Amino acid sequence: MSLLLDSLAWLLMIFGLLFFITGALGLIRFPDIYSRLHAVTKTDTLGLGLLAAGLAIKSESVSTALLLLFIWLLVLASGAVSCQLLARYSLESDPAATGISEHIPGESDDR
Amino acid sequence: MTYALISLSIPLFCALLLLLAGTYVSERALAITTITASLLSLIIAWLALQEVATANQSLLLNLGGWESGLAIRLRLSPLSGLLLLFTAFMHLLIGLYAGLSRQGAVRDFWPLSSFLHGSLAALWLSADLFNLYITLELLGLTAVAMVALAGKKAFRPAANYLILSLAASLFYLLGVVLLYGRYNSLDILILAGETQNDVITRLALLMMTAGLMLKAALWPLHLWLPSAHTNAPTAVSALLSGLVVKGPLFILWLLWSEVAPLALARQIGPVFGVAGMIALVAGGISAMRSPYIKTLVAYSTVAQLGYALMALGLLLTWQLPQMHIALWLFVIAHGLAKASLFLAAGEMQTTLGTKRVSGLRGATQTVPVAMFAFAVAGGSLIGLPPSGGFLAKWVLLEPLLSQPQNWPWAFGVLLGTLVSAAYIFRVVALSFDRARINPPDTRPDRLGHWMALLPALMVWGMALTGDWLIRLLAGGGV
Amino acid sequence: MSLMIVDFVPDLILAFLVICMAWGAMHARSRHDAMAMFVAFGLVVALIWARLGAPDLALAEAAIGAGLTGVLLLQAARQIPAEPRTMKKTTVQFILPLVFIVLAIALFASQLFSDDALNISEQARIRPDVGLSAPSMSDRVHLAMPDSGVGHPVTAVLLNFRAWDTLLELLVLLLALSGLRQLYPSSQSAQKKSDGPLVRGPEPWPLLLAWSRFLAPLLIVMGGYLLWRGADAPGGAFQAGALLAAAAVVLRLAGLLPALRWSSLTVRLAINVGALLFMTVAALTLYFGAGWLHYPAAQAGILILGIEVFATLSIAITLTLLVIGEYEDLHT
Amino acid sequence: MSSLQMYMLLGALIFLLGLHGLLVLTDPIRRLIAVNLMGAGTFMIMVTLARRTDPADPVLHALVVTGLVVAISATAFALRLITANLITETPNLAENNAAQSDTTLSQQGSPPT
Amino acid sequence: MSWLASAILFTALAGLWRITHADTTADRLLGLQLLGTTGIAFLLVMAQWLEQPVWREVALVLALLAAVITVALVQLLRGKSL
Repeated sequence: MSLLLDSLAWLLMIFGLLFFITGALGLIRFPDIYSRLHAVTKTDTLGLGLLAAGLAIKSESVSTALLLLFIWLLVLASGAVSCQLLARYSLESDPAATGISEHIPGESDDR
Repeated sequence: MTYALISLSIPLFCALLLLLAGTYVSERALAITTITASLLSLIIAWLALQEVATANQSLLLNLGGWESGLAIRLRLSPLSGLLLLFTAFMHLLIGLYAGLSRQGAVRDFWPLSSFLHGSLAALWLSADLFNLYITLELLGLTAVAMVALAGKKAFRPAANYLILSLAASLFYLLGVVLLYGRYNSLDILILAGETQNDVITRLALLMMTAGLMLKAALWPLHLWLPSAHTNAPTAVSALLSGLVVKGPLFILWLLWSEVAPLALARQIGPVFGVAGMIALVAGGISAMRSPYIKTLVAYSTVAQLGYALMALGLLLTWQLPQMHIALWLFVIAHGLAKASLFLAAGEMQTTLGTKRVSGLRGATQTVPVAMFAFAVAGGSLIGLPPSGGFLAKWVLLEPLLSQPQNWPWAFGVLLGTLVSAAYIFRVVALSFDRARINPPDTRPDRLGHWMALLPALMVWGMALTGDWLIRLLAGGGV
Repeated sequence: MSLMIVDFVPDLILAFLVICMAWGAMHARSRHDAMAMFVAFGLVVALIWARLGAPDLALAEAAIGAGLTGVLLLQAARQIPAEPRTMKKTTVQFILPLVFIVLAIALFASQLFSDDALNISEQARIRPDVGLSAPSMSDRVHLAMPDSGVGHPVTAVLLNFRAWDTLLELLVLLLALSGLRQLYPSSQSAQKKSDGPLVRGPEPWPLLLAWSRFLAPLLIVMGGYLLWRGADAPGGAFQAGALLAAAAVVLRLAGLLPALRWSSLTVRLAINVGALLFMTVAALTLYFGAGWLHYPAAQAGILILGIEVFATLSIAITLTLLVIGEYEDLHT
Repeated sequence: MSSLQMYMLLGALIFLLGLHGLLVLTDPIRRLIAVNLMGAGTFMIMVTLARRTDPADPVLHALVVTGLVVAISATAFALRLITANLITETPNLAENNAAQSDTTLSQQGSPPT
Repeated sequence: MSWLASAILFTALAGLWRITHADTTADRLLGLQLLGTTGIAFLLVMAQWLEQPVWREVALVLALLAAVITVALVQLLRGKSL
């Protein structure tokens, strides 16, 4: 494997990891469910994509690369759909939340 | 061996076919099929027993034809042949009761009882620790499903029973795994030659023993039994008390008399013996104080299992073959007697419309047949001659009385007898109280009452075959 | 040396995660937290099986532990009432067993490390040459592989060397289902609407419908792939059955699959066929062949494949019913 | 400490944690989870033992697959049994199932009136 | 490669934290979702690290089942909280 390709792979994987860390931070720090949905379903999916791309380069095999691509697409679609579903579910089960930004769930936390 | 396999597969096939048939066949057809299957299985179990008795040694079969150490091995010993026969016989008796009596059975009783029959047969024949684990799970699940047959009131005890039963199986499984990790084998006969008295082995045996004692409701792990057995439908209670708790007891016996190193078995023996003695007294007292008929009978199971545990403990301590005979005679006599007690109790409850012991006033007049069954079966529990219970107790007491240093054990047995006599006579005395008769709610179901009497008569008839039973159990050893 | 330590870090994190989740799955504030924790626990356990080099188990755990158990718990979560204020055990009752646990672990650890009776001090020893001492069970498996009719040792153990276990295990599944049927007693059919809460909630959203239509075929294809490949590589009837069950669950939840009615002969046949076929093979080998479950060497591969295919079907339907079966399925 | 020893201890710890839960908890669902944890601990010990040889011991792997299926069937049955019992024991639950039982689920906003 | 696997697993701790500090069911599911994605990533890295392609298939199964859970959750719990 050429040095160039190898370093490209590592670069991709490190970027992927960074996105994972960002997603994790977002999941912890973001104030409400709707913004956390972004953190998990978008950032992590992107992170996984970058990681899979890096791994695909490293694996040096077309079939593996295709499998990785397929897994990523699946996670991408699943992430998008579950983001939608969860957001709707949250809205539906929370009739008070007409506007999203004013809502602070932390207040009802003390049970 | 072929006969044993056929005897095992008949109930399993029957259960599968009944499930498959589903709603297409009438309830009567379900009953007839199951009873026929039990009968067939009984006949073939008899042939298997003949086979092993003439061979005069245990027959082994490597399943799949693989070499020992790889294959699961099945073993047909005189004991497992006898238990196979006993299981089929009990299923036949209780199947007849459930089919003929008015408060009989719901549809799903039939496939479940066939499953129970099959899993017990698989258990008696297995000589592989992991295979025994699966049969234990099968047994536990069947038992819980059958308890749940009683409907909503039984859900809570059933759930409790299931959770404890699962936990107990896992204890057993962990022990099996540790033994496998130590000796690289699951086969009982191979392990028997290899086990050493080291820490891992002791830990494994301890865990398996804890699990099995919980499953067999041996004191002090018996607390789940009364509620589960009481809330089940009548026929199911009889099967549970008469057969299901004997499965784990069998594995416990296998474990300590074969797998465990001899020195360790000698050490643990007295512990079992003392636990059995406490069970006898404590269970008996709980039975005596119980206000409900079925609870009384359920606690008496706890007490009677004390005899078996005591016989097991003394068997391990002294390695006397007589104790082996006593142990299994107890199991068989108790199974028959307990089936009769539960059936009679269930019938009396329905006829008199009360669950309380005090409702049995004048039962000799209102429900004479069922009360007679209760008394006769109770007589065997107490050990009145010439019942099966007497036979077992006699075999147990003989070596105890012959040596003065063993008298404390004999005293325990006699104390147990006294307590059992107390709780049986408590019921019987009440039933003779003809001054204040509790009138029956419904017309007694004659056939049901007579069917309840059948196992009780059998246990008294057991004494006639006593000689043969003793020779059989003494013959092949394990 | 430092490399070794780095290799060890994932194990440590996994251990930490799994302990936290085990604790949370039992002692979380609300039942729902506990259930979510338990699903997470299953997921992490699947990763641990991967770390321990057990692909068959990782597949099974991913499908069963993390997937079907999750649906099962959700199904329960929607039905059960809020947890009543339970009697809190006193601190002593709580702590004493914990102390006992610590002691037990310490004892176990000291035994584990001092005389190493279980031979686990060094990682992954190459197995010794067969024949030097008494061969262990796994050596015997590897030696007998050529006669087993399949190429993957775990499948060979499950369906040939220890086929009797597997047969009994199919019966365990059936029994669990028979037990489940008792929970909706037929005498109470009049009250069924209020008694047996229904699986299907409101009309599913179009997005969910579309996504289910997409997901289910994928699950089925993957299940078929695992089944087909199980003879020679990790996979097999249970993993495949669990995936097919997941597909059926998804379709059923989306309302795309009709109720699996007990009254239908096809459903009952599908539930029974695995065990029934297995028993029949056993009986036939007893009657015509060399003995109970002794496959003729030439046909072993075909027989095992046949049993596996039908067992997969049975496992799939049984698991589906176990997870989402309700009155409509079990009693009509 | 090798990683195998660590996993061995981890398995034992999870088994004992499950046992502890079984002893101290009263809620049947949590008790069921506790039993499942005991199972997971046992399986972990099994898989660790399988790892002692280099091609991992297929027998233990097969036993764990069997154990997993037994565990899921028993768990499913037990969970349904517990649920059925809880529903039975809670009066009027069936009628206002939704309103009553979801207090812990939807504490997000102001309660619906 | 192992440090990459460790780092990915480390982010899974966030999922754990989220489940323990969840206010709603959706939050719990979100935590699970994160755990699922990290698990998939971990398995993919492991497949490359140990050169055992089978872990990619496990990752695929995990991805599929994570999607199943979402469907089940939404369909089972929807309508209930109203």
